[in-house]
Amino acid sequence: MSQLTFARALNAGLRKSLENDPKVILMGEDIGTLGGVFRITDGLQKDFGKHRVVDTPLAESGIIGTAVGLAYRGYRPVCEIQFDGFIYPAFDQIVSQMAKLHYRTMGRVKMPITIRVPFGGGIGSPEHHSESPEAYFTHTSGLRVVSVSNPQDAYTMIQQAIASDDPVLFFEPKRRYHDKGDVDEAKDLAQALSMEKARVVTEGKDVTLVAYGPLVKTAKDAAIAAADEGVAIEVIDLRSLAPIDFPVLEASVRKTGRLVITHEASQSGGLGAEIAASITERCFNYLEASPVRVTGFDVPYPYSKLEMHHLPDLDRILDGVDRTLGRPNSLSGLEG
Amino acid sequence: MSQLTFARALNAGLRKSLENDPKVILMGEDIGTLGGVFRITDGLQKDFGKHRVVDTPLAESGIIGTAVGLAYRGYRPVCEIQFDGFIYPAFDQIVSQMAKLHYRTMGRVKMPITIRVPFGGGIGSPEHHSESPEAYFTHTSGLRVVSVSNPQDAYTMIQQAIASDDPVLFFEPKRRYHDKGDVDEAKDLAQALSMEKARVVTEGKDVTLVAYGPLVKTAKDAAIAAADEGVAIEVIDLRSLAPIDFPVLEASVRKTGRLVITHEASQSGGLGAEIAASITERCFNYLEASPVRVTGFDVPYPYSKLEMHHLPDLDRILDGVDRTLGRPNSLSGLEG
Amino acid sequence: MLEGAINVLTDEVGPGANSPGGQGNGTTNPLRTGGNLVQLISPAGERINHPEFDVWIKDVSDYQLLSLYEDMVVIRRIDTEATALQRQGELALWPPLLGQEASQIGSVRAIRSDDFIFPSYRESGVAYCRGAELGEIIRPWRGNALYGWDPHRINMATPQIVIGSQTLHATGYAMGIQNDGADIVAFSYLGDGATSEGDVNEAMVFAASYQVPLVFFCQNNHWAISEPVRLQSRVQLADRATGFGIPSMRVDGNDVLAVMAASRIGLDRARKGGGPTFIEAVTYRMGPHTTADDPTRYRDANELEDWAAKDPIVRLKSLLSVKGLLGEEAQASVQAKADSVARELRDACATMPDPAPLDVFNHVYSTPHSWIDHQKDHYSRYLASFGGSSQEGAL
Amino acid sequence: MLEGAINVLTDEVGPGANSPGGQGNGTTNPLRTGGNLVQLISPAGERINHPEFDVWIKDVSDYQLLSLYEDMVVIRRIDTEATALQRQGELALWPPLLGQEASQIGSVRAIRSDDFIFPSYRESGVAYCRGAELGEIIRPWRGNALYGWDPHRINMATPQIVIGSQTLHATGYAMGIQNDGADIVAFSYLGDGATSEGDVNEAMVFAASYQVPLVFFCQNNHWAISEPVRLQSRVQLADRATGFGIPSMRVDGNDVLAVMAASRIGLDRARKGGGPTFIEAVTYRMGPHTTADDPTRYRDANELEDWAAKDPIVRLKSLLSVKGLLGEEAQASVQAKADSVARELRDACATMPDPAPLDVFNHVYSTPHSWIDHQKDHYSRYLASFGGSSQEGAL
Ligand SMILES: Cc1ncc(C[n+]2csc(CCOP(=O)(O)OP(=O)(O)O)c2C)c(N)n1
Ligand SMILES: Cc1ncc(C[n+]2csc(CCOP(=O)(O)OP(=O)(O)O)c2C)c(N)n1
Ligand SMILES: [Mg+2]
Ligand SMILES: [Mg+2]
Repeated sequence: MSQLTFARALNAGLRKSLENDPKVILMGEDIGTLGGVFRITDGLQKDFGKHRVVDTPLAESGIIGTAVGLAYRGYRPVCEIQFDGFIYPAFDQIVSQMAKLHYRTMGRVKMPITIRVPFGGGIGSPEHHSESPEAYFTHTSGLRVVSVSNPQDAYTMIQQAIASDDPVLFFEPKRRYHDKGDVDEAKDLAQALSMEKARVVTEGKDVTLVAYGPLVKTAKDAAIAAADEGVAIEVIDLRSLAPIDFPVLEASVRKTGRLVITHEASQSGGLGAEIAASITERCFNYLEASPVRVTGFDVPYPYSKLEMHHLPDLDRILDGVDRTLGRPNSLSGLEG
Repeated sequence: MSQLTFARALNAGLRKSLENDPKVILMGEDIGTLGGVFRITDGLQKDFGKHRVVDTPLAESGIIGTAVGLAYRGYRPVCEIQFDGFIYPAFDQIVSQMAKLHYRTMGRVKMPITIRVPFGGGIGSPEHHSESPEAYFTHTSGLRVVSVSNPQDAYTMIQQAIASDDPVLFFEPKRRYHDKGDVDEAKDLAQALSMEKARVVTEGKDVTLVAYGPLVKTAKDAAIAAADEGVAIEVIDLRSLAPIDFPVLEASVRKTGRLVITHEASQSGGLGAEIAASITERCFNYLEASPVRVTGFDVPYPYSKLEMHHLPDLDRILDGVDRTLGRPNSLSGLEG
Repeated sequence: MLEGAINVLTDEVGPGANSPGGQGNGTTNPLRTGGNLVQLISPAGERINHPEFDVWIKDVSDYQLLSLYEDMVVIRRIDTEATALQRQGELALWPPLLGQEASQIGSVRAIRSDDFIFPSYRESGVAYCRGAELGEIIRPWRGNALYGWDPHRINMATPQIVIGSQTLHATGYAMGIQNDGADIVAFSYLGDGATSEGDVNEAMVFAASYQVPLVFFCQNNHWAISEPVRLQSRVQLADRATGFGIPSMRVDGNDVLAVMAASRIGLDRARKGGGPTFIEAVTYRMGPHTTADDPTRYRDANELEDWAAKDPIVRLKSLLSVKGLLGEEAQASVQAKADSVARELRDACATMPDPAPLDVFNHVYSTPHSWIDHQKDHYSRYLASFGGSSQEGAL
Repeated sequence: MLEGAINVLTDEVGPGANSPGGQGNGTTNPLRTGGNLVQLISPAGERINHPEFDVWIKDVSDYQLLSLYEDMVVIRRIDTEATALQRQGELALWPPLLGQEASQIGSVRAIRSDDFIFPSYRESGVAYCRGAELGEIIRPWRGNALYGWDPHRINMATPQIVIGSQTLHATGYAMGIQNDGADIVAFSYLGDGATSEGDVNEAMVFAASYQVPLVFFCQNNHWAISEPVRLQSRVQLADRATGFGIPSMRVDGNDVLAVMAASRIGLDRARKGGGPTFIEAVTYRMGPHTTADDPTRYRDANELEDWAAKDPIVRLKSLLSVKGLLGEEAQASVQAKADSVARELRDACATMPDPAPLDVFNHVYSTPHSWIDHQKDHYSRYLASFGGSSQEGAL
């Protein structure tokens, strides 16, 4: 067990994958000599060579498109998209090729590609550097989508994603890169919790609070704050965004009768809508109140002096919790 | 009043816009001499010239990116994307540029661009020709998204979309292109129902059924079939997919207490999730049952011999209606 | 070197020799594009000598020449038959290759069976020669599957409909070949319209940067649906590649020998570590874009006539006749082959099994997926509610 | 024409003259790329004669030369000051232009005020000369707005962060100019790394196809963050354009006169209906990519030293000194100007008003939008629940 930052844990996980499988190949802009703008691939090109850790030309569609070709040839490419906002030029190769090739070929061609995306806001960046595009991918059949919230999961799940025979979008909460946590590097991957399972991180009986990636920490903080006021929040770290582990969510909501979902992405059409809709379908008779979404607004990601307003924080989450509980909240006195 | 096909109604609407505003300019692949693969722009280049109706090189990002530049210069570009599945190469220009420029420049630069997308399945096409990508855009702040279901709306709303100072994604149900309907070409645009309003197309007191684009016709057929069995379905044609006209939906659901949403797009993360979540938030105490979604499956659009299974049809919609009513249905005997 | 000469057969051929001057040293780019169209057989069917290209086809025996002819006749027959099947409602759509037989046969016959091909949607002739079954070729156009053959069985990817996308896949595959140290080559087909797509240009960036073993084979058939090639480019398409540091050739795409020679030059360079090559095969789409298209709306009858005079099959036939290789017996044998392939195609169509409803859920993922499983279960229950075994039977 | 000569000053200049041979006629592409780097001032500060380029700057008076120098000194000072403000925590980030002063000033001073500029994020010097206020230039980097100036006021788009995206906007704008029959030009900046993006290549396709009035101005500063330009291209970037049928030039980007001459050539061609031009200005990014970058991780100190010897400001200073134009008084006046601009910049930073919370909802759409209105209303209610007027006050 060692104390590692999120970033080092990812680095260690990538290293392990490179060591274990000669078909694993890392690709991206500035990932070689520089080790990536966030240093996630630091030192890997030096140790594994330029053919395993590949600096690519500045072309995102090219990165994913060539990864598809490498997968055709039996490789397991791990692509870094430098920032969330720069994944869109690759959108066509992701949704029309990477996601569909297994279906198209009736399983004859596998696409074991992992796309790593540092995502989300909160670090005072300029435009296009703080986005949360996960809902575009959770709506795309053929992809698996995960997001990690702590160094241990970062270490384990990056290896699980790379080992998956299906394409995986791997969302890394960039504002947590410097957070430290215990990481058991010796842990057997086969023993680890499956990448597709959600995890109850704080137990509670009053309200279910679902979060993923950067907001898991905020959600845990909210649970602590709420406990002081006598409200027991059950925090669930979603981990897999597609498919979502509904059984775990269902079990919790059947217990609490109340659901709050939080994410940084804009509300309309965000993942929260899917969770609210599905849990309402599955637990209608158990719900004491409508599921509540605490999310970014329906605006393009704003400039950094306003981002703390856009991003859900502890207070806004607690306001959402109050809404599900019918306690005084921002909408008190209004209907709905 | 004249009887026009959907396709001719669009053609007439485009012609009107070209006549009324010299800044309107049509762009796309094969829209000139050929008049588009669906003949929507038939005859327009001949009448308005090559500089108003522009055949572009085969590059979708190029089409939208140059439309952005034209908008900078005060033009109102109307871009045709040949088929739904070919919009993805333009995704970056749509979400990072067209959608964000007004916000980025604090309103100094307007983006009055309309993107016309023939969408949806049911015409026996090969891969990439039958998709329903609307949810990618309804989740994108800065865009307006509409879909039309009949020739009159096609005629009116294409003009409203072009007249809008905001960018509009305009989804045309290609399998309805040959359907005929009355079109009042003399109708004053200022008098027409706003593009953002939903419309109740069949009144009913038992179940609210929300549809848009190609499935409005199917929904109306379902209402007729259900009436025979004594169930009064209220069919709402959404028309605007972003923003959604929730007040109209709310009023209906408060009356019926039951909601079914149908669309061709895959279920998870589709527009149905947003509608179900929002209506649950707004009408929780009025709902007698969980909102039900009747949609395409979470699979890539299948080959044509299977598409009738993927696409919601009258029977599947009625099964969904039965579910909200607690009548015998495909899930009878199961929980949820 | 002469202005406009093809540089591929000069001393510069071979690994490393194509290295451009590099950045910032002020030297002139040593690459040349083939301004002149290389032709080894004239439209009238005469063999034209071309010292640099001839060496690459000097091993082609009379027998082989005849077999190239047979291939071309057969794939034209496949095309005719499939078009007829579409007209009869047996196929939903068909993209004809009529007129492009020399481009397809000349290239595919130059490719080794362990090389890997990335086609567009029009390379049915290539697929046939590669060993795809006739049923596999028409299956997607009948709507019975998204695609037909197993890419790993015939070393050829399934048809690509998204224009230009496959060129990046080919580039990635070639990166893999390079990593593996294998002596095979990735071979990517593309159309003239495709050259405008960002992906094709990014493919050239990657291919040139890593100097991967790859041939870009562009069939300039003069049209992208209704758009003439001059809308995509005001200069020759072969010129595009040199701007990326990729040597290029421009050959008569209706001349099976010129195409074969050029393909061999590109393949050989790639195999020897010399990096990518771009070939522009100048040909003509004599039919409609697909069976859904009506080319009379956008092109002159005259143009079609001009190109009919350059028909690739007629041309090779003349050459064979002059050489006395196409006697009655040979002619009859080619005809018999074409007839039998046509029958086989029709049979494959007639006997193709329809899919079962629940197939819609298969192969989305390679391992179980809770959402799909849930929906499949739900839908099978739904189908069962109508009674009977509809989810298992044919539709 | 001589091998490697720039063709832009031959008889071929002027509307229509650049029309390439067209498709399929077998002629050789008449375009030439500038293999030789054009230089009008040597690194030692000597004026080099160049008959073809000289005519384009012969009107530049001593006074104007001095003012170019002043511009360069001032924008370097802006850069230094902004970098300092970032180090002091006043700016969140800053992308330095250090070393690229000649490229920026030589180009922007050639552009007419009614021409329209589409920059990347590094053209702060261009923006300054264009009349952007200093506060407007730093506002986005302080996080007080997404961008600063009104594009329509100074005929310059806001900085573009998505690499290469702006080249398509410039192309579309130029299509608009063409439709309007106006005699203005769109001018697009881009980096060397940007040339790999699909968008930039598609921009060249459109620009060439429609022959729009546009100049692509590529500052090849040798690096795209940590990636050397040779990873993007093995041939000179100017060569890329000729593959699209766009004439190109390659000039010393640290030579303000060479840059100005080239820009004027391109602008003049565009204005006269001669279509697009691509200029590669060979320069060097002497600072980090941004203030968040540490270039010592990926590049040699030697390289930096080499380029320091080619400093664009030192070079112009030497020329001015030799000409006797940079006396003490002139020197002092330039210095005073730079000092005052630096002070103004610092003041603009200090006095910049912070946004109000509810600004987050403004300008998403140009007309009311129910979702936004709903959320704005909800959030203002939420803020009010904390009491006070927080939604109106500064943060
Ligand atoms: C990305 C994309 N955009 C548009 C289309 C629609 N489309 C299908 S074929 C075609 C023309 C392609 O022309 P070309 O590349 O010359 O190939 P050809 O059909 O002549 O073989 C177009 C525009 C598509 N399939 N993919
Ligand atoms: C589409 C996209 N991908 C990646 C990035 C991240 N990024 C920012 S600047 C940069 C390098 C750009 O290099 P170049 O074009 O040479 O311009 P320079 O910074 O040298 O001025 C990269 C990769 C981006 N901004 N946009
Ligand atoms: Mg073509
Ligand atoms: Mg650079």
